[in-house]
Amino acid sequence: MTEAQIYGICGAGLVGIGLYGAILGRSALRRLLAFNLMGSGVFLVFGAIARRGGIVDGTLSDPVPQALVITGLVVAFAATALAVALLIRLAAVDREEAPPSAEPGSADAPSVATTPSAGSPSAGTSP
Amino acid sequence: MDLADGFTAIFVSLGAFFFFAGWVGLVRFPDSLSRLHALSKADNLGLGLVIIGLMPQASWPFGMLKLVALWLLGVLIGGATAQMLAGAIHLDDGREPPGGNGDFARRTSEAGRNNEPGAAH
Amino acid sequence: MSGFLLVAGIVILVTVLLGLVRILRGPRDAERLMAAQLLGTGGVAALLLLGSATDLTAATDLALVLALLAAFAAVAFVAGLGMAVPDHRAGQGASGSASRADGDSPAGAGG
Amino acid sequence: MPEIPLPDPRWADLPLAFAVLGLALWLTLTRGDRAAVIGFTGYGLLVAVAWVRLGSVDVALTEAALGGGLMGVLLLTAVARLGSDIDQPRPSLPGDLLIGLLCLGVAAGLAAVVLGLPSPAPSLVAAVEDHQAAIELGNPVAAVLIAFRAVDTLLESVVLALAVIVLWSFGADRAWEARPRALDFGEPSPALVLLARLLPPVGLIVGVHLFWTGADHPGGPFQGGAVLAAMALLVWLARLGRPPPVTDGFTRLGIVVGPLMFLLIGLAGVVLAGAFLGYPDAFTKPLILLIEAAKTLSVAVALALLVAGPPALSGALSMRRTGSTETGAKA
Repeated sequence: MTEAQIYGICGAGLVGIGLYGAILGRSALRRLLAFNLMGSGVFLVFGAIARRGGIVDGTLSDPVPQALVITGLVVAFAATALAVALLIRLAAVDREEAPPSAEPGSADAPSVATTPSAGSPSAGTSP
Repeated sequence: MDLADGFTAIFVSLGAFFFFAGWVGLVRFPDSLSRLHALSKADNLGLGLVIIGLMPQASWPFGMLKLVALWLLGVLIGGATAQMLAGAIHLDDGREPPGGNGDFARRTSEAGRNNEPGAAH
Repeated sequence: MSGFLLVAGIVILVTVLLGLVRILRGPRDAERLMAAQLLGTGGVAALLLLGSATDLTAATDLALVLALLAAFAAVAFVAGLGMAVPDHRAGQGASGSASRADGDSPAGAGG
Repeated sequence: MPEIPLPDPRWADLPLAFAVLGLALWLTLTRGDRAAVIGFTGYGLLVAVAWVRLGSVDVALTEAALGGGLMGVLLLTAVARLGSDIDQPRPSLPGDLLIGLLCLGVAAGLAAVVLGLPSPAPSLVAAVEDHQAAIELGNPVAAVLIAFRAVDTLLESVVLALAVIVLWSFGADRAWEARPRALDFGEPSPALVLLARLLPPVGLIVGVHLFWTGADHPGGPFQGGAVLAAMALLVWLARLGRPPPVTDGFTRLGIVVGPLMFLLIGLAGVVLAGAFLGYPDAFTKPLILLIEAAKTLSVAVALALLVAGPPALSGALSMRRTGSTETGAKA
């Protein structure tokens, strides 16, 4: 096996793992991670193709796929940053709109008194 | 045999040994802080010795300059992050009952503590 | 000489790859970060050896970038934990995780 | 010392490939978001080394800077903010196994394609080498990025600017005049402050070096810009400085100067060189350097701002706690 084949198969495996994680991830953030895994798998397959092209002409690697991968990595990062910002915004909106009539946990009822003071430094019970 | 090559062989081997030692420590040591100690050995001695060993092979002046810069970076970053991680471990310890330091145990212990202020009230 | 350097590079690389066991086992996140840190340092050493053995001078530049940026995970990790500190001092016995606050909020509203 | 023969490189490749796959599988299946994100930063470092083995140091530099460095900051701060480090109970679908098998099938199919690629492989190496001398760049990847596929690169730098604009628009309306606060955590550790004082000068040199050396050796505006962005993030995390407010004119100029310079020189090419994005023969190298310098700046500013998040009011820092306080008070 050449290194192009080794990393090409590795990339193929990453696409499979990423696909699985993107469908069945435990949380939105994890699905985002899985999506990135999938992307880097595709890039690795492309890298394997670049390496094969380079060997033919006696260089290390074909520069055209390399350039495309660099462009892709930067765009993938920008997309991830946007997705993360959306997740954080979503979490904030969720908190604001948390239904005030949520099921009161009767066991937790005494904690009502401490909750408003949570922001003030005088909430004394040290851990 | 070249003197420079012998120098390189000795120091690079020593560096590789310290990476190995750091790995053994990271995996085998019983608690977090001693594992951090093992990591610092690999960070400082392992990388440092490899860099010293590679000095005779490097091009003058920029190759050598980069190696020196790398070593300085390694020492600075390794030291600072070890300090930060040790702080994080202490913070972790401060709110965690001894023995239960697994992910699951921590979550359950947090969930347990969640009610504490209320209960004390 | 380059044969020896390559062997040394491979030995170091495989050693730090075995350190991944610590990422898998944890149990603390700080320890997982240590394994990632070891991966960064070992990667730097392996790249230097590889670059020196095959006259790939650009490997030194990559090693510089790796050394410079491998620390950022630790920095962001600890800074993120810092979010927990004010809560902690306020006597909440707090952590960075929202599970606590989320648990608080409906209970508070319920009363 | 007896001369040691060159070892078979597969001794490095196979363990590395297995480690990459194993780490990916683990971080997909493990509990705990923070643990998975830490695994992902390690994964970025490993993939960077894999790219060196694939003979592509340019990509390895980009992957190390983005995947290993900036992505770690972005995701770890996101975990801290989301606080979603709890095990979300997911209903176990009966179709889980089926989905797993289908994903395995996709991977196997792709692997079969990789193994069955035509031989000899198609290659554009010769085409690049033929024209590389005309633009006076020693690094073939840089030549492709800046000249042969310049439209790609131009659009990509526009995408980066657009991404920042979209990110900013996620902020609340009343926060528009404010600064981004995604990196605004509690008191920084003293070690972090020390690091943030000593590292940026080094990072500045490395970043500019990567940009400058990119003409003839691996490196370039993306790699250099990413390192510069990381230094800005370090300063912001240590609270030695703050991200600029989104209404700041210089910041906005910094974001667009790269694409704008690229576009203007490209349009000038219509007149001077007879084609959009063509470079007149006499000024090829200086024009390319001008574009790349502007692009380095824009990439650095855009990447740093992408991690810094949308503008937010200072109250939003502890929105979680104030939120629960308000609901408590209302009750």
